Amino acid sequence: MTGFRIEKGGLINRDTKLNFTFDGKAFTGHNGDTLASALIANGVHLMGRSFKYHRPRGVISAGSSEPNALVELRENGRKEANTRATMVELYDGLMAKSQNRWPSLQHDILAINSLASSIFVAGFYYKTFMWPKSFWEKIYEPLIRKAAGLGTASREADPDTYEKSYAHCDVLVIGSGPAGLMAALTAGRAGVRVILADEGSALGGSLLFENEEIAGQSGYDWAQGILAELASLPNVTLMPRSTIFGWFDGNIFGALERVNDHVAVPAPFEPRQRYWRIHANRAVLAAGAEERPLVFGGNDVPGVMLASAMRHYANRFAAAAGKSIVVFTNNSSAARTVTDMQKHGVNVSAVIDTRKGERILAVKGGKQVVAVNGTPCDAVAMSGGWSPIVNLMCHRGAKPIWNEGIAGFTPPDVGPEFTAIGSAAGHMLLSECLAGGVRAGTVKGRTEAAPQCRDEAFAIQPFWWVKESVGKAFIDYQNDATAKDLPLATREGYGHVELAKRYTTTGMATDQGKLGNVNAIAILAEASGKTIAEMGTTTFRPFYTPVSFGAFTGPFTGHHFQPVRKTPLHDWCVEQGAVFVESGLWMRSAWFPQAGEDWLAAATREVKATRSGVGLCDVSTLGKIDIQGKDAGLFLDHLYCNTFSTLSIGKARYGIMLREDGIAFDDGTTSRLAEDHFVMTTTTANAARVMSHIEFCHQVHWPELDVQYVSVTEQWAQMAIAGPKARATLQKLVDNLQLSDETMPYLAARDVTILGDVTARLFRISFSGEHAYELAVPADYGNAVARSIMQAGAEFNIAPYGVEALSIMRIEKGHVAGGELNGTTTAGDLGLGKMMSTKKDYIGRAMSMRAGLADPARQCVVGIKPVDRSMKIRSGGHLLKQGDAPSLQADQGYICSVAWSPMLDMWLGLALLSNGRARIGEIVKVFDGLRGHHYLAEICDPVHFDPKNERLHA
Amino acid sequence: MKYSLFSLLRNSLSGHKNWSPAWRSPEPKKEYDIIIVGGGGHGLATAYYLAKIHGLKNIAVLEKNHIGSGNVGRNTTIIRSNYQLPGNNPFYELSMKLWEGLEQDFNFNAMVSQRGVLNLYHTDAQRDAFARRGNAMHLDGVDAELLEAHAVRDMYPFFDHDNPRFPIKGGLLQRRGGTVRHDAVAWGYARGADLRGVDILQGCELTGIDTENGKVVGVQTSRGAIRCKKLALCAAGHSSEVAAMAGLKLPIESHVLQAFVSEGLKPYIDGVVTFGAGHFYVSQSDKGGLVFGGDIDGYNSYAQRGNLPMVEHVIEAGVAMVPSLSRVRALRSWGGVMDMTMDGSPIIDKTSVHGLYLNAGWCYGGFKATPASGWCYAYLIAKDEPHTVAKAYRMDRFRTGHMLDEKGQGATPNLH
Amino acid sequence: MLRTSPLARVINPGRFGAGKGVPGVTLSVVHPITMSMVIARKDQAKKMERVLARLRKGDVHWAGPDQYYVINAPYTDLKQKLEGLASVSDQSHGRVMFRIAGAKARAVLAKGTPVDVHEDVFPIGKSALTQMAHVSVHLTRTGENDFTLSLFRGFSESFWEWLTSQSAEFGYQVS
Amino acid sequence: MLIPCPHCGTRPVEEFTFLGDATPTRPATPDDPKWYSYVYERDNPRGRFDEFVHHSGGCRAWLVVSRDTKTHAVFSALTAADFKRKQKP
Ligand SMILES: Cc1cc2nc3c(=O)[nH]c(=O)nc-3n(C[C@H](O)[C@H](O)[C@H](O)COP(=O)(O)OP(=O)(O)OC[C@H]3O[C@@H](n4cnc5c(N)ncnc54)[C@H](O)[C@@H]3O)c2cc1C
Ligand SMILES: NC(=O)c1ccc[n+]([C@@H]2O[C@H](COP(=O)([O-])OP(=O)(O)OC[C@H]3O[C@@H](n4cnc5c(N)ncnc54)[C@H](O)[C@@H]3O)[C@@H](O)[C@H]2O)c1
Ligand SMILES: Cc1cc2nc3c(=O)[nH]c(=O)nc-3n(C[C@H](O)[C@H](O)[C@H](O)COP(=O)(O)O)c2cc1C
Ligand SMILES: [Zn+2]
Repeated sequence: MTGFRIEKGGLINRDTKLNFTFDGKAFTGHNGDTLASALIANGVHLMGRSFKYHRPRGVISAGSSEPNALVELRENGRKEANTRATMVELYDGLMAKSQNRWPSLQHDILAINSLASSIFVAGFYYKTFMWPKSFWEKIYEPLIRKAAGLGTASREADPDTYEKSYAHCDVLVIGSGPAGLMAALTAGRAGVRVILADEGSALGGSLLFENEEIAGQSGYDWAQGILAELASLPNVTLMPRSTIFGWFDGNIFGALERVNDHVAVPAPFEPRQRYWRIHANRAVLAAGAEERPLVFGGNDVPGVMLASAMRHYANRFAAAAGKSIVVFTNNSSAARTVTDMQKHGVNVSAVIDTRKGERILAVKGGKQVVAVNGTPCDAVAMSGGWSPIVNLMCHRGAKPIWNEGIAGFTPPDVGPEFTAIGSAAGHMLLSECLAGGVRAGTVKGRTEAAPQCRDEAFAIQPFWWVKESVGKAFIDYQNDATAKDLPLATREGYGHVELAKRYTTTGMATDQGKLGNVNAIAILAEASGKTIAEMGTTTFRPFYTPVSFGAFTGPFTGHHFQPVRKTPLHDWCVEQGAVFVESGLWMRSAWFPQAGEDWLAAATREVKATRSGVGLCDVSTLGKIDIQGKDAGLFLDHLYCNTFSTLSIGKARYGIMLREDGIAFDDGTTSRLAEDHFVMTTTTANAARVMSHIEFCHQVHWPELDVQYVSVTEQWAQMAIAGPKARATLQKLVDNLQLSDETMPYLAARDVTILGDVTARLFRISFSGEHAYELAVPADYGNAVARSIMQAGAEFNIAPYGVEALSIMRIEKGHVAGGELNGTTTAGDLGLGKMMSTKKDYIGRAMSMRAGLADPARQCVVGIKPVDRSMKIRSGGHLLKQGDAPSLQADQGYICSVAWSPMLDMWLGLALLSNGRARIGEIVKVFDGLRGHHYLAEICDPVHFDPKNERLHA
Repeated sequence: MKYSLFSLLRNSLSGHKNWSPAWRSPEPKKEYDIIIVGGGGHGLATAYYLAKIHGLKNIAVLEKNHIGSGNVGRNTTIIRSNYQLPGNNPFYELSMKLWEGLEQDFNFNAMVSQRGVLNLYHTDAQRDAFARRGNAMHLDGVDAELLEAHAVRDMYPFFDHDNPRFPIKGGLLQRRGGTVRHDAVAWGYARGADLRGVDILQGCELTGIDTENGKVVGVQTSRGAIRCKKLALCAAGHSSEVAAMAGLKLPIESHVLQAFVSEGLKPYIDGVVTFGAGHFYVSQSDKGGLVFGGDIDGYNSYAQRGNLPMVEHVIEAGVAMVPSLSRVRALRSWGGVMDMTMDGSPIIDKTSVHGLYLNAGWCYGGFKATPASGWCYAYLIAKDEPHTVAKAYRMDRFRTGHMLDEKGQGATPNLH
Repeated sequence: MLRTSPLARVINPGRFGAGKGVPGVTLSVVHPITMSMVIARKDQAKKMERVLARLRKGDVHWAGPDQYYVINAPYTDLKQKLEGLASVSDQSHGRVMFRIAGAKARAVLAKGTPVDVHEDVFPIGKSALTQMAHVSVHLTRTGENDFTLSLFRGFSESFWEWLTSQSAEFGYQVS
Repeated sequence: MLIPCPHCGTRPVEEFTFLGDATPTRPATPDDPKWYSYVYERDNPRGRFDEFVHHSGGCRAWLVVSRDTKTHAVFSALTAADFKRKQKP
């Protein structure tokens, strides 16, 4: 043995030489190594520090349950905290750092915490740090917070990409050991769709490191044969490096595939990781069993590790944990470690077997084992028995069952769609594992014969804690929970397994107690005189192993977080220099600045241009719903609080919808194109909700009605053409129709052809208060038509206007919008009470009659303007009676919308004011504490501009 | 035994062998003056204040599992008093004041930590809504600040300010908001109540309510029948079930909300932050885990667990807010069952059954309310009249049309 | 007037993504399309279907209970043919149609839709309404490894970015 | 959670939107005393539950799904219309 690398054997490629660094120090390893195995081969055992006492720690396991050997991997945007060295496949140039230590792993100041450990017992912080009061915020807590956590996360964006995908199969096999392989093979040969997933870098499970004999070959060779056949079957998908992290309703499994974590940088176009949602008709848990540590003084000294891990490193990675070892066990399986290590030329200086009454009382050594019970050695292999990996089967609430025979919890029966086999089911004999695989893989009688194999009996005498041992005996390594903490918790009334977990933090570290929980449960049981079965486990939850946020996010990052929705006039808006604003998923043109203009200057110019000549606005985002059928009119009567069945063909009408609880829901104009054909418009914000509401009302309430509906929002590019010159501008586009108050009166709606061959819909409606039209053309023509309108309007200095100008004009006119239609106002509050029909049943009618909704003291919409007309006002200021002291009880309402009015040359707005309509003319105090701005304002009619609506018909 | 650094030192000398239980495990008595159903934060706080403030002694708290096994033991621990309705904010501000003196009051360190709660906004409409809310808080003398984008950037430069789908335009900040160690709240109140003679009966499930001519006389439990003069329901998430035992039907649906914790990290996000363009909010626990959550799964549920789509939905929003979270790992997810009411606000009221009281409907916001809820519920039970700051939490507000709908979503519980 | 596709500026033909050889998928935008949503009037579904059956096979795609997307049939003709039997709404401009074909088509689709598109369970001619990348999509299998996707016009550019990014690992041809 | 949509086949929960108890029926007249109960009161059972579910990410049909609120086990899914018909007798 040169150093700790065993001369021969193992699944590493000795022809490769990979350079890597740990805490800046350079090392080399081989293809096939993990970071942990490479460090061990280099004689490095000290890999980390514990959470509370900062104890020196080495690797305990060889898999995903590792609590100690956590490192900071990679750098900058790719830096990952708390990465298990045992799961990191070595690659050339790998850089890793140890965590939670300062200044260095060797010399860690906070190791002094150990000295105070007699005070830092479980739950100590609940009992102190309370005096003096101010010290908690100022001193104690900041200190605790600073000390908290293990690794440091990056604050730079992640340069790698992630993917999500769905998969469907008849049989999902979780784990590729002998049991899983046999299940996959049997189902695969039966021809059904099979997925075989394993978190390991290679498939084969324990056969990658255990010396087994199957079908007359070594377990490893047998596995390779099976894998070769599985790979050749088109109906079988092999998924190495893929952890099934959770079991969810509907037999859906979440999986994380580590596509490129084994290389420095993913290949171009390839994701770092892929998150799978696997829909399995049936799933098989072949996840194996987890070896348990024994609980004795110094069981955390670097060099002490699981017996199976020690032979795993030796057999698979040709890495010897030590030159002279001691084996400590309570069961038969550690015998494998003795034979295997001896075979590799490692000296086994002692086998200490609790079944013979033998104990480890003390481990000598700080950063590396030196001796055990006086016997010199440099490593200790421990085996406290085996815990079947039941986690996934308990993710939906079932509790595992204690099995005395193997001294472990075995999976609950959760029904035929998810069954366990192999040592995950508590089967310790290889033959049982293979037989179980055949059983689970059998589909409609199509089965296989299990191969012959060498069995090795398993025997255990549970042994939980060497009470007499010197020094700390750890249960939860990472969180530094010791055996003594558990009886303490019991004494203090936290003996329930869930309370003890929270009081001592046992099982709450990144390994979720995979190694320690069963030991903890046994010790708790003893402390409170219960059996282990009575004590039971804590709740198993996803994630089996932690999952990166990136994987769950997939490609939906940054600007792609949500889809972008563009209007058919987007290109035209861009040509006109629009500044866009998010409105739900839509991008809407907010204003069209000219050189040197800010948003207000631009919006002001747009309003003036529109009110004095003509303006053009993209209103395509308004929801448009085609409503057809014999009963369309009747149906609308149910939806709106006002009546539509009487609307004559070719006419539009403003409507308001309530929710069933009587509160206003949405508004818009709906037009009748034919006896059995209406087109409804909704607000941009509520378009989707209104559609669902319509579907509900028809399918659930009035299925007998003959009505059909479909969203045509995206079919039409819709433009508002507003202003005294709107008609003149439009006339130039409209073919063979003389636009006039006769042919196209206010609230008319009709089909027209424009520019020769485009059939369009023309509505004479107005949000701005001007003589205005809305023109709807098929979306593909939108940009071209908009351009033509701009030409037609050029002589009138037509201006494109955005939502800012739109909202200024609607506020000038006192039209309600989102700020007022806020889900708490009634039609009455909005000043639309008279629209509520008393002749028919409609959604919301009954509940709108409740006293609280009819109360005149309710806040209703009024206009508001500052007494000092030169003053700027803002939304969100609250209204108080003059002379009232500020208090919520005295609150009279608030300002919901404000605008700078270019026409009236001042700031004005709309407010919701208690009993408002009776208070026109009153001077109120506006309380805007947020901006430290309190002032007087006058309550006025909501219609600030053109109160007689003369411009509408101008 | 009083907790202090001194008692800690003394006990360390005797190897911590002499600590007495934080609370007793008594056998149920035949009869109590008051029985509180639910050993969660609210139930235990109610018992504590009944004993401490109103000097009542003969009280039991029934808990079907172990105390803290419900939502108090599984919530994301955020406390704030940033409500806007007159019926709400004074109540939550009372709660905040009680939090501020709680640890000394019940001699248990619950790690009340006022690191600030920041609600981000991304549109002018959201800003206006926050302005309305912030000013309502100011009217009530509560601290609130409306931050502009640059101020948010200064606080959290590593949030997505440069390539976001929905730009962060600013935020509403309440500096007195923060977090509290959830379990410790249950334990502290339990210990405080126990010290004052309250019997905490764990593993004791309410299975029936005994009434005689319209009046409560006792209860049936998994540990036998117990008589009582007053019965106070406080079974968050299961209120409909326990109320049904007295023939009551509530304006409540039970829904599941998931929460998550990441692997432990060195200090990363100091305060509490909520995203305004998706369902995500986050704070960092004293152990270093990022504790985060988002929206309810959306379907009625009594299972304390959720499903994958919401996990994705929440984490997508998280990475949209903080891109560098991409390589952080989610460690554990869990769920809690909550009463979702028809207006998103709670109920603290008498019922049509004489001697039967109801504390319910806390939705996903009742942890911050724990002290005030206990305080006001105790007041109602002791004096048979509502506490001034809890007057609006009447059950009949739906019938009369006086809903307390902060969000304006109406009678659809899963939208609140 | 000439119809312009919302993706006119976005689509540029060529071979993109990983590898050099045969692309895993070929992507294209079908434009202009003629498409109507056809919904049966109350109790007229049977009659409506009889009329639709007379249209060219492959032009009628299931789109919900008693609802179909009919392509390649002018709106006005269709409206006439189905007078009294169905409500017809023109969607020719409202929806954008993509075609995805090739050996890896299913692998790309699986990144978006929970629908199992395995050939055994999703035969040629079958349509499904589903969600992909946060967008509602109408999906039809039109050939051995050929599918069409149609969705609201406003999302088309955003969806195209997703579709191409998810195809990149297999290499893709835009035609 | 998987829901067997009568129109689309089995689809996962992410395609659906839930709207609570489907058993109360809407009163016919505005002055019916049952209105309050219809809009606000819920049985909220722990166990089998008939609820409105919208296939919002699919065929957009409103379904009534029968589901166990303790276990999330889904028993059946009918169209709202079919459910009403079965409910009538
Ligand atoms: C995931 C999640 C995150 C949350 N985050 C926050 C947050 O950040 N901030 C915030 O303010 N709020 C939050 N909440 C809400 C908050 O947790 C709850 O509103 C609050 O805890 C409810 O009051 P409680 O503590 O008394 O409830 P619980 O702790 O649930 O107490 C109710 C108790 O009643 C018991 N019980 C039920 N039925 C019976 C019976 N028949 N017999 C005996 N006992 C019974 C239960 O076992 C339970 O212990 C969150 C909730 C969840 C689920
Ligand atoms: N004699 C003894 O003392 C003893 C004790 C235990 C096991 N064994 C032997 O160990 C073998 C057990 O075989 P087996 O097939 O049951 O298990 P195995 O340990 O061989 O394989 C289990 C596999 O499942 C994988 N896995 C676990 N959880 C996973 C997850 N969530 N997602 C993806 N993959 C996951 C693991 O990486 C591992 O590769 C048998 O040979 C048995 O005899 C013997
Ligand atoms: C604020 C908070 C922080 C938590 N931190 C952790 C943690 O660091 N590690 C852990 O395993 N669980 C943590 N949990 C989750 C608990 O382990 C547990 O899942 C949760 O309290 C729900 O209980 P249950 O899973 O037993 O049902 C935390 C929970 C909360 C509320
Ligand atoms: Zn469907």
